[in-house]
Amino acid sequence: MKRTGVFVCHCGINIAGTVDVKKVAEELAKHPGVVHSEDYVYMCSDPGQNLIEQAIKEKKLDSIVVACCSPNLHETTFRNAANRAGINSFRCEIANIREQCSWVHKDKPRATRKATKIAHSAVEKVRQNESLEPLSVPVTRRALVVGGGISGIQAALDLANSGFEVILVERSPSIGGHMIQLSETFPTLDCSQCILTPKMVEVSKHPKIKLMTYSEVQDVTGYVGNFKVKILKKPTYVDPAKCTLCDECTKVCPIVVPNEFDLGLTGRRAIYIPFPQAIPASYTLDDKNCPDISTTIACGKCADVCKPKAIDYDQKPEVIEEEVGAIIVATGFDLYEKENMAEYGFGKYPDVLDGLQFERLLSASGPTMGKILRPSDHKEPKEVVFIQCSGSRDPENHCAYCSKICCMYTAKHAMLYKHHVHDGQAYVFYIDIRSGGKGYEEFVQRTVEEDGVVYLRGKVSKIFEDKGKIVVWGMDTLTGKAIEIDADMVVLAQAMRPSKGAQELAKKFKLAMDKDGFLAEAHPKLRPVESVTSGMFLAGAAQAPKDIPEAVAQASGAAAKAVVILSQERLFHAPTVARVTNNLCTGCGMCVAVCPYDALSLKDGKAEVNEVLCEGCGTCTATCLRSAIQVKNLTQHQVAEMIEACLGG
Amino acid sequence: MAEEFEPRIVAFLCKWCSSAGSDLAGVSRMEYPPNVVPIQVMCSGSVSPLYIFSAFNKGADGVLVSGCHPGDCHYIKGNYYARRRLNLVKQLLEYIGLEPERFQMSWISAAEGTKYTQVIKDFVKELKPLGPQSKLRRTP
Amino acid sequence: MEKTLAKKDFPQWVKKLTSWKIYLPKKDAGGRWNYAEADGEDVLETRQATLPPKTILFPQNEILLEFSKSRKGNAETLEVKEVLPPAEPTVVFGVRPCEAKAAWLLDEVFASEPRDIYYWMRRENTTLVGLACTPPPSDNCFCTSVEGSPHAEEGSDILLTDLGDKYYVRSLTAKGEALINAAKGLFEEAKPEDRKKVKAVHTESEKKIQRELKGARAVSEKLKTMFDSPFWDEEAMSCLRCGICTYICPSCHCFDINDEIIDTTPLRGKRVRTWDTCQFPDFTMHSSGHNPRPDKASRLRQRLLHKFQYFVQVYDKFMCVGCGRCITMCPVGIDIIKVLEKVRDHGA
Amino acid sequence: MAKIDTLKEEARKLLQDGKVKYIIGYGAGSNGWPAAPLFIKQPEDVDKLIWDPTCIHNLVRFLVDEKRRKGKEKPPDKRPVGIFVKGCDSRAIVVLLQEKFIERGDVYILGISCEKAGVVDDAKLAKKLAGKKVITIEVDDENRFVLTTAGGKIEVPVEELLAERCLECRANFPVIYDVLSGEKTKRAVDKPFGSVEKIESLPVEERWAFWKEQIDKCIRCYACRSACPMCYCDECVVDSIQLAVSADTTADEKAGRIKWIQRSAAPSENMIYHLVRAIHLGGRCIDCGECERVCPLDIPLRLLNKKLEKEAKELFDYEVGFDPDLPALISSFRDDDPQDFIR
Repeated sequence: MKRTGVFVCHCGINIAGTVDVKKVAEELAKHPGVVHSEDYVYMCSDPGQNLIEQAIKEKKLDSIVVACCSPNLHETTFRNAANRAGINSFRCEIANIREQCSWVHKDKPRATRKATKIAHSAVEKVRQNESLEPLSVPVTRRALVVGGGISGIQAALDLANSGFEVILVERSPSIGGHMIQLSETFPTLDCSQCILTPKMVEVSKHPKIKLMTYSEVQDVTGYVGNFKVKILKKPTYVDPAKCTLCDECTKVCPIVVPNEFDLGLTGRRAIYIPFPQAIPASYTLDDKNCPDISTTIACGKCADVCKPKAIDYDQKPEVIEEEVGAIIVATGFDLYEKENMAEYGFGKYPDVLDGLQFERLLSASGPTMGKILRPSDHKEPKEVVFIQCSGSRDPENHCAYCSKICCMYTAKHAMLYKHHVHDGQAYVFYIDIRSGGKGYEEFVQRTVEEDGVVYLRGKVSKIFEDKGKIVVWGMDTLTGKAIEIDADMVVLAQAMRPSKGAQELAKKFKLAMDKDGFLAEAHPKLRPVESVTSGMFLAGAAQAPKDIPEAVAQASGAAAKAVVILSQERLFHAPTVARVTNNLCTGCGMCVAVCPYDALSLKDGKAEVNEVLCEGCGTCTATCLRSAIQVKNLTQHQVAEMIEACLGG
Repeated sequence: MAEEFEPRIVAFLCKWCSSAGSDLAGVSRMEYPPNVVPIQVMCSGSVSPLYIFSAFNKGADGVLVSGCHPGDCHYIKGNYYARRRLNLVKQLLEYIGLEPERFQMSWISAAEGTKYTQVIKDFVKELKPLGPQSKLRRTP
Repeated sequence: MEKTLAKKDFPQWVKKLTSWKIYLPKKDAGGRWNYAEADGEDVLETRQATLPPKTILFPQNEILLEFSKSRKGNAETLEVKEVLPPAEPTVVFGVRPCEAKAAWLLDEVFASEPRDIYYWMRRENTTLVGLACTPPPSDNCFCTSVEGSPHAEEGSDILLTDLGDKYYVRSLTAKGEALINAAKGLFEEAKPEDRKKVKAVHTESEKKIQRELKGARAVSEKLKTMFDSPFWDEEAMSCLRCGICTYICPSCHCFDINDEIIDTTPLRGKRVRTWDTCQFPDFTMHSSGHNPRPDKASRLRQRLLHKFQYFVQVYDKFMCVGCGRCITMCPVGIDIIKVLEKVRDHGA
Repeated sequence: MAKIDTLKEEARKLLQDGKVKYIIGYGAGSNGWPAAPLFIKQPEDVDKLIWDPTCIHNLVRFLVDEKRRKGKEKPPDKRPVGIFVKGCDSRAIVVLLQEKFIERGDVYILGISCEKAGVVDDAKLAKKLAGKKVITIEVDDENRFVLTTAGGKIEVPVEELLAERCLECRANFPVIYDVLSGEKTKRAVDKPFGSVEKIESLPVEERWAFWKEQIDKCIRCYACRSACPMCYCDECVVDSIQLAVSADTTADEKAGRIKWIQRSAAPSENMIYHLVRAIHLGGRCIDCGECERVCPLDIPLRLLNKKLEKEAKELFDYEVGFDPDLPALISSFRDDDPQDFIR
């Protein structure tokens, strides 16, 4: 026979004002198994708690119900009290008779009846509660950061500086991401490379950071605190330790391909260094473009000229296995594909560029050494049209969302253009200007007022080439006039998209994606840096379009969240998790399909719970046709009894 | 005069949104009829059709299931499963001739104390003219 | 007592029986025959109702007692109240002679100690008026193979025989006589030619039975040797393990008893006896998890052995009246006659 | 009407070569219905196989028994079981595959197309025969049922005697098979949910009156769930006992079983039972109509399941039994699932 105690709190007059607490205590005393029932003016006070502890000891109670305020307030208080008196904290339940009863009703008899039912329902629940101890697992105190852009760099540095080992994986030959391609950054116009390269160097020199460039994560297994990752390290065929960066190899390499770093505005050789400040500072032989490297060496010229003998054609892809406790995914973004913007002549006319290409033109180390010249004829453009929302905010044809940073960088582009070409004219087509951010609005105003950039509210309807000019047709919706501009250059503020390959990566990591393909956060407001998978965090534009400061902030946030895990010897986890009754399970896998946390899997034809991953939501319980999976301490049996209690009397 | 019929309602509230919303209604001292006895569940996704049937079987005049708004589920997607599953339950109950008013579902966020209050008020108001639910009720 | 009753006077008879509750086979909206309460437009037909009148003598749900718990201070009291069936005189008209014979078999079971008062209260208050089968109500009737006949008298209080424009009314018990006496004026004394005619009708009726199981007693003996035979596995292959064959059987009488809680605060409930069947997997389930009849084969075997071996051993009667319902209604065509024939010829 | 000669030959070969454990097909019935399930182990028994419009049973149900049997065999005979299936039955196999209850290699599927006919409705047939005994039923070239009785032949257009579910069938040929007999011709279906719509069109109280009358008849013989290939649970959730106990089942697990309904065949309990069964078949029922056919009280159970089939289709664009890789109806969702019923 269960021995349950019931404690009804007056909460001063907060409860006792509308609920006859004595009557509630009396009614509850009548229930089978309730061997003690009393009321007190403030249960949460020290005397109140003492009273509970005493009753537990004296009456040998094995479970208690405290009828009081919302469990959000004092569940922990009373569970601790129960614990002190020698019963498991899970054998204490709260009946919320204040927020959900006394505060919202006036009719005392009816409120009293309702309070009795709420308390009765809690009694039914607690009687079947199991004594549970928190689950715990050891933690591998290292982290993996995927993506070597500014977000990944920041996260890796924060983690490393907190004293944890970090593996930073970047798929291209150098870290730096898109930020290293930028000229200057809004609204302060700092030189992007100047502020980023010190961080890149710090990464390369940091004793706690293991940098793996030209590498990709192949597979992730395990769970929070205990992930196992397989990383594929692609061969660069160059030993960075030997390479002296003499650049002789590129001079002899006969193969020329478009240079990714300059977005095709220039070319590079098959053996190359992405950009002078690349980290690691070394060359890469691009085996996709070097003919037949895997079978016969096409020419061997680079090896011939390499004095330090840094080139090694026999390098093979390597798979490296690592164990980590937390993972930060910072895979960044790419711009919306050119092919999708045919209406703006992107990809068809060489002088229609995207924002990143324009950044390269603006960059002092770029293909034009900072001079703004048209790719087609290397002449200085005198009329430049900037088009915002190119692919964004267009649910019918392109992306429905706002890419967030384009208003600002377009203003920056227009401003910098004016700084370079004083007699030139810049036009900006926009839908509206979103310049929320510190100093952002002022920056846009400066562009208009000081630099004389012409802002035209409206959309461009057509772009075509005519007599060496790029004719832009548009509509100024403020004046209602049709506009035609004979431009020398057009710059499209292309929408931001999740980086290529993000989808496959999300699958490997079992991360959820939102409808646009960005990685989904666990909660849009309260858990913005956590992914749906426990122990995996999100940083930067992989999660949603964002600018540099936001990306850095999120990266630091993600790092801090990872530290929360890594700083523990062991991870503790609520024990109210799902349990399978094997005899009833037929292994249909419906529960596996609905589990939001991948905590369930099928093993030998039965469902199996990974207790560390299970959050106890119970969706599996409602899905199972056989009631073969139940969440501890909120089983269907308990709910069935609670239903009966709520309706009885 | 006969006592006015007071419907008995069981409400399954998810812990994170709807139960919190109902707490907010309390903190804000909003008033609503005491016909509803809440059962806090972790997620609307855990509400089995059996709970609904059982509540009616045990004498409920109305049953409410309330969860987080789509996209806001604490457990990411539990409410989407609930929405699909309980839609089927609702269709089935109406098909066998239970009054459609008797089973309802709502999305109530932790900030929507007012909405919770309104949902309960409306529910009670709609159930009153129907009288006691005896169709699925276990004969005493 | 032997009388005749003009057919046209039958409704009159029913009407005169004001102190009885009256059932007779009726066709429902779906065209199915059931034992239903008389409604003033009552005629008798030799039809087989889906469910036998067992439902009246041994209803599917029978409340045995009610209990409630109350508490004063620290003292708990449990109050238990016996609930007996209503003692209302009841007549069932148009009972098939085999169905009445089944009641006679149930009598054996429920009379053994401890005597089942719930059954007997209903049984003693119920008058069964049989109607001889002319023609047989089902293609699967085989009463004559199991020591029965279309005009069997066992279990009936009155046996009616259709003589065209009138019924031959043979009262077999005091209960039967009371029924006749309640409408004395409607009956005439039976004449010798009526008696002769009845005999002819009865003889004729036996010939109309279409199905036959030869050597039922031999089957009974043979079954004793077949408990462990793999035969049952083969025969049970198509069994669905549903409860149709036993629930619709006039002589099957197994039950389960459960406490059904009405309210927990304070505790209130009833103890209910409900039909159960050896065909359900949980019928022999032990709380340890062991099930002595773990498969369909052992359950099919149980049904046949109970009817044709165990019951015969104890009561020297078959626990089968040959109504053929289980044959007609089996969804997969398991035919008790065929199975028993195979038993009889097994190993021969 | 499709001929099964090729299938018979295939069956004979399979048995001769020992490639299948046994074959589940149709043979002659004995209780007044021409067809009954037949289990064949010997090649010479193949000639007992029949195929006609009274082959109404969904034999897939017996794969559930087979799985239980295999579980007890030591060592298990892992050879597949040969099984004859119609279109609807084949969809039951798809669902069993979907729910990983069986594997594709567990069955050798001998598919038969219903072509433009289907199976007969027992009640309609009985009415047509008016007491006469049918010896054989065939479908002629003009798509009529030809009923042979002792008193001669009766010809009827198939629509007149077809089972209701056949008139509403979406796949009158097997969707999964190893060998197939008959043509993959589809009969046009005007109103795939006509029978459900009829009930839906009634006012709420009339709907209740209809269902109450039907469900009150229930004697809980559980033939409906026993005949259902989808009701393969070792223990039904409505049963208060723990059938699926083993030596290591704890007392807590046994006590943890819930009495969702009481044993009394009371109207409310019957109703809850049928609601639970219907909802558990939501997105799983393939409309073989067996529950309704086997019901000794003729409760139109198919109409309950068909309702959820209709909602699955209309609300969620979900069709059951065509794709074994599809997630279950209730273990999937779409962002834009309807929610106009939610406040």
